Amino acid sequence: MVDLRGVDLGVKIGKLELPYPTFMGSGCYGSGEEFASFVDLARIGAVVLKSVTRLPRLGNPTPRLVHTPAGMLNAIGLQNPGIDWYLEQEVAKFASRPCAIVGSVAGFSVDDYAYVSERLATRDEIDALEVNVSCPNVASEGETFACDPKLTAKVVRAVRATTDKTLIVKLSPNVTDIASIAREAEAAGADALAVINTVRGMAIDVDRWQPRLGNVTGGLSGPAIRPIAVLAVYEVARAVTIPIVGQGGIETTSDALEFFLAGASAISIGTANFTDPQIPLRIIEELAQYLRLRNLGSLAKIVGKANVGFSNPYQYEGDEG
Amino acid sequence: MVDLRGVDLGVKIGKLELPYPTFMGSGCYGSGEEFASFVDLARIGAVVLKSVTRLPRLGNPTPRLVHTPAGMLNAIGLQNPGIDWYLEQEVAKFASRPCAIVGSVAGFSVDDYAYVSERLATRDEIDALEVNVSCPNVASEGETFACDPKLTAKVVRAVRATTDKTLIVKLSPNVTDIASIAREAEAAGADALAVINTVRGMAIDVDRWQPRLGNVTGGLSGPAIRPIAVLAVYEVARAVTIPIVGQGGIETTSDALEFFLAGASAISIGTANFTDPQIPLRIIEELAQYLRLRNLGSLAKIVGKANVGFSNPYQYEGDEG
Amino acid sequence: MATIATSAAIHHALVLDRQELAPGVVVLGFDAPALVRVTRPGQFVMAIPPSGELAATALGIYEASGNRASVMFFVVGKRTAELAALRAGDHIELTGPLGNGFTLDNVRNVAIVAGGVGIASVLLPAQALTRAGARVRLYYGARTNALLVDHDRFTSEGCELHAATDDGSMGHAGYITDLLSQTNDLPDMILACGPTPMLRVVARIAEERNIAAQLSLEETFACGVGGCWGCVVPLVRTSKQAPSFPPAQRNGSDVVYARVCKEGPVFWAHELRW
Amino acid sequence: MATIATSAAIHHALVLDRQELAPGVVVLGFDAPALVRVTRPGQFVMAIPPSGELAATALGIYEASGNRASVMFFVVGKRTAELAALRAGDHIELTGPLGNGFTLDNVRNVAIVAGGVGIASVLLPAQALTRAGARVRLYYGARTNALLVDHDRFTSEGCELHAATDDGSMGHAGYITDLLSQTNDLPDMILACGPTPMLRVVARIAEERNIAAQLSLEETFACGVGGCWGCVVPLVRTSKQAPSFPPAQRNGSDVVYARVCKEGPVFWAHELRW
Ligand SMILES: Cc1cc2nc3c(=O)[nH]c(=O)nc-3n(C[C@H](O)[C@H](O)[C@H](O)COP(=O)(O)OP(=O)(O)OC[C@H]3O[C@@H](n4cnc5c(N)ncnc54)[C@H](O)[C@@H]3O)c2cc1C
Ligand SMILES: Cc1cc2nc3c(=O)[nH]c(=O)nc-3n(C[C@H](O)[C@H](O)[C@H](O)COP(=O)(O)OP(=O)(O)OC[C@H]3O[C@@H](n4cnc5c(N)ncnc54)[C@H](O)[C@@H]3O)c2cc1C
Ligand SMILES: Cc1cc2nc3c(=O)[nH]c(=O)nc-3n(C[C@H](O)[C@H](O)[C@H](O)COP(=O)(O)O)c2cc1C
Ligand SMILES: Cc1cc2nc3c(=O)[nH]c(=O)nc-3n(C[C@H](O)[C@H](O)[C@H](O)COP(=O)(O)O)c2cc1C
Ligand code: FES
Ligand code: FES
Repeated sequence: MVDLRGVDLGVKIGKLELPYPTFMGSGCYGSGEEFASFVDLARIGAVVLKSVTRLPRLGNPTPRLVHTPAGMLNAIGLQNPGIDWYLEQEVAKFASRPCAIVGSVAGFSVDDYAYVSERLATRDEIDALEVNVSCPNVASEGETFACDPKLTAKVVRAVRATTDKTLIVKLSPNVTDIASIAREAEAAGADALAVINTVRGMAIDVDRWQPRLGNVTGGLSGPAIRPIAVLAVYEVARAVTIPIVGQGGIETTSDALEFFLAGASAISIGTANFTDPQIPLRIIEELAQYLRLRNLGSLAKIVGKANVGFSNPYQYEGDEG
Repeated sequence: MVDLRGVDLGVKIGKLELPYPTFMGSGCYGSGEEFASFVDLARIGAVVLKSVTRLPRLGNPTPRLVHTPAGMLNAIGLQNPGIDWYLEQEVAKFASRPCAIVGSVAGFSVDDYAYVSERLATRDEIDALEVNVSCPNVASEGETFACDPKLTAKVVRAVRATTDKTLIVKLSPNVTDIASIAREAEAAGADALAVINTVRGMAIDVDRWQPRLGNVTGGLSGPAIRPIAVLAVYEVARAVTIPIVGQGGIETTSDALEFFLAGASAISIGTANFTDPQIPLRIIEELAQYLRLRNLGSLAKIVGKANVGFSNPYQYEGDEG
Repeated sequence: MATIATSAAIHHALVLDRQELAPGVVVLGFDAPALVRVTRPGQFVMAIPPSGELAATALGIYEASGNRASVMFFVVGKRTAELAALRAGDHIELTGPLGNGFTLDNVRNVAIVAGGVGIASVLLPAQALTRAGARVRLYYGARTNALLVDHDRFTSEGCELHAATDDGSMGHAGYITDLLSQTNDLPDMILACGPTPMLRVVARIAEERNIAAQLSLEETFACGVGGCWGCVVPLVRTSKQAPSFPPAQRNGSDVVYARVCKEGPVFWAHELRW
Repeated sequence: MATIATSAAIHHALVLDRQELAPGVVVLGFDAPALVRVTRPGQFVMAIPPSGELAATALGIYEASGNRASVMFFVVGKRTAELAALRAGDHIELTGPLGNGFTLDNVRNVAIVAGGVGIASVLLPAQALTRAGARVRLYYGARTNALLVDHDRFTSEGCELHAATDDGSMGHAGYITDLLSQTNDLPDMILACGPTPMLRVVARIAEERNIAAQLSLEETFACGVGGCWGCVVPLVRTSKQAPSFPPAQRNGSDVVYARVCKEGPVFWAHELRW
């Protein structure tokens, strides 16, 4: 049991109230059931489901995974049975989960996103929606929605119109200026932002002269990307007022604290579950300890508190550049 | 001595001819002299000097370095004595180096770049120029030149006009579409592209609730960013015809081969010198072995050869999205 | 396959013994009665490398009886190196048993084909079958004699041993599948575990000879428990092991990707489209 | 400081001996006559952790005589843990000697202040000074008695020992700088190595008492050889140790950043602006 005496780890993300500030990352944790026999789901906060699309998708050819230094590349390609089958066959099972369930929506057109969100949002088993805007936009020659502030805004507005449920928009780090995209998402009605999705990368098999992933490129996750993610959260926190779910390489309580201090109200844990599925529980316990030891009653007290920079006492002529 | 029997490791980058396809990354290797007492500089290819600016700069406040998983963050802030002092006091010393010397130019306006390049290019001690476009552009509220294809093109055109020396343009990975920037740089007259500079990141001290770097943010380098760098080289190689100097996390011969196969004609080694200064020599030796064992007479035979993707034999309705 | 409800748990197990059967081939025995109780032949565990910095790694359950289970592995990279550094008295953390095992009902005359460390996943089925009175032939191949580890464990269980080594230092000099393809004394079932090229040859032999074959596959894993869809293999959609997926409305293939860790690792050779 | 032309080389040195002076405090002795020959008190080496996956780490040269040099370190992270796993008979790779050492000319009556593992960088200057006939007082502080390692090495060289521990288990209970500030028997020079907060107090005492002080600083290093400008500290531009930098034309500060690894690690306290 987590010792919560004197500390409040709860967070409110939109309308979603959680006893613990932790999400299990989309695509990393199945629907929770896969971990249920050995992890107490009542203690993990929320599971973000694997992203679902309008039509069924087989996903990318194999291989889909490569280990890299302090991280991994994945290129699953949104394998999923499509929204119809999903609603008929899968969603009812989520009712029994003792944690919050966040649906994840993916698409290849604005209409896709709206359609899937609308249908998913009808279901009580789904507590909130996350919009994964990192898919290629078929109409713009494969550019992803997440890379264009206007396209992001369009998707978010369309999805927002379909539901009153809490809407989390998941941003991609593969952009020049993540803060401008965050601002558009907020203005278009997002209740919260998930920061960040995976970083684009590639690995090559030098014996076979071939990409290591069937899809050639993939998404980098794990501790390797943590400094990138912490900065993204820090910059987004300065640009918006809605809460942020920080993610990217969180493996320890200290890692989690970096995200809270950078401005995240909650965190998400993905790849670390592949290192040790007990990590989320350990982090929750140690967060409670950290707060108690410092007499901080609630996590909210540390959110965004690493904002004080340094002064620069010494300058020279060219430093003003 | 490197056993070069039957293999040619030489490369030509613009007019710059090197016996070995290796550069020591700007800012990582001083002017070469710092390593000269324990590394035979005749065997390392080229040193890219620390970037120099128009006016002297003290650089960023401390701390300037943080170790991160499989990498490090740095925020040096272009500490340098300015181009006048540099030409007077430093450049003459480079004449005695038994390797190629590539000057690195940084600036905060198009005029800065042109001015520094023109003056640096007058000197015979400098064999080629690298343009570090990752500095903030003062006129555009700190946006960096490297983030805008048009600004990049302006800088490159201005520098190109000042010199016939080989011109390498160093691209930043912190952009939505590196290929479009690469195309502009090529069109503006670059002889080669250095891909990639560091990835923006941040780390926070969770005991002191403070950024770990005096500059708050820094550049991530080392093996953690290798998958990002390999993909950037792969994409840029598809967009341009000029040679690419691949870099980002190269530590072993296998890492180096990933870059060549992705499309780099040469590589650059930075952070790995902090792990073991013998790494560049080891890579050169092992590259020669690799080519010899496979009866490939020259490195050119493998450049860009990882281009064959996989077929995707199985698809379903939604996969066409 | 024997699809069973998951009974996986995280075990914080005391290491009881450690043997190095050949240079770089380690067996770790540990105290895990709860694991032993529910383990079925062909299942695996995800073992957590002690530093806590690397992904957990899949290892077949080699032995399982009484309070003791064991894993056998080749030290090939960082993770197996960390696990190899464990000693009796240390603890090992692992999640398991995972995956679906071999289907052993009504098997009377079986050929078990193991390549290299594939041997780790076939002791339990060999034991179950010999004890049930089946005839069990073990076709066991390795690079060299010293790496044909623990073959006596199988013969003492009553298996007939057919061995092959690349260098001819024991048995046939060449591939173990050479021996399998040459026999005219056909089994009614083949079970196989080993490198993918070996498994492909086994699948071809099984098809030519019209023998049912169960292959235990290896893929790069992330989660190992079905949560990430990273470890998939193409399977005919009509397979009982195929994951839930709607029939195609148009231009759909008859194949779906199944998770090696969850729907497998054991698949019927004729249902794979790899 | 004693600025010298670099004579650094990469040494592939046989580990001769390994002692654990206290839990987690290791001394590694290695065969490196070429290093011994050119080492000056206060210099350091960059030691390469054996896995080849982590940055090299800076360690003061503890002992240097005959063919043998040594380093002493606390196991605090991954790199020191890897180095601590070395045993006699293994090899260690290191680059050195690096940096500029202490200036010991005309020092007759010196106080050496060492905090924790700072002791590793002050044995060589203590030896040089006692052997040159100087009076040497060692002010040595640590968390607890057991961590006041090797203090007898200093007393046997003829140093007077003043000790302090945080827990009072030996000497003064409190900071070692308490003892330094209380003495009225003033030295003509202070040398100090230890945690930054300790060095700041030493600098203040030296300033108040008007005693010249040389501080051996610690910063996070990347290259360790002056190549990256990552390890800097603010220094007055007029210092002899200041790197080459033009005088300001306008609004320039009188400070430049000097590299701890190259211009240091030893600096005059009064020239620092940290
Ligand atoms: C169902 C199943 C059962 C198996 N059973 C067994 C068995 O019983 N015995 C057995 O020996 N093997 C078994 N394997 C194979 C075993 O899982 C791999 O050999 C094991 O993963 C090796 O891990 P490694 O890190 O030591 O080496 P590898 O994964 O082969 O690593 C090779 C290289 O990749 C890199 N690498 C790999 N993973 C990471 C990571 N997470 N982080 C950083 N770098 C990484 C390392 O640098 C290493 O050099 C089984 C596999 C499966 C799928
Ligand atoms: C001039 C000088 C002389 C010194 N002399 C001595 C001496 O004689 N004896 C002594 O004990 N110390 C000495 N030090 C300090 C010593 O260099 C550090 O304590 C040493 O770097 C510790 O390395 P570490 O990786 O074990 O731990 P740390 O660097 O303290 O690491 C702490 C944490 O940071 C992380 N980390 C650090 N580096 C890396 C990396 N490269 N990659 C990934 N993660 C990393 C680790 O996860 C670790 O948990 C000296 C320092 C300087 C500058
Ligand atoms: C195997 C794998 C599959 C993923 N699938 C999805 C997905 O379907 N939708 C999504 O929004 N994010 C997906 N992600 C991204 C994660 O949810 C998470 O944002 C990212 O991995 C960074 O966090 P981490 O380093 O903790 O894993 C996936 C990540 C991994 C590793
Ligand atoms: C400490 C440090 C300082 C650097 N300074 C510069 C610089 O002044 N100019 C520049 O163009 N790149 C600079 N770089 C970037 C490197 O040259 C290189 O492009 C990058 O680090 C990626 O390669 P690596 O992973 O091999 O280090 C610096 C990198 C480091 C680590
Ligand atoms: S490894 Fe994650 S689904 Fe198999
Ligand atoms: S650590 Fe690179 S200059 Fe000092």
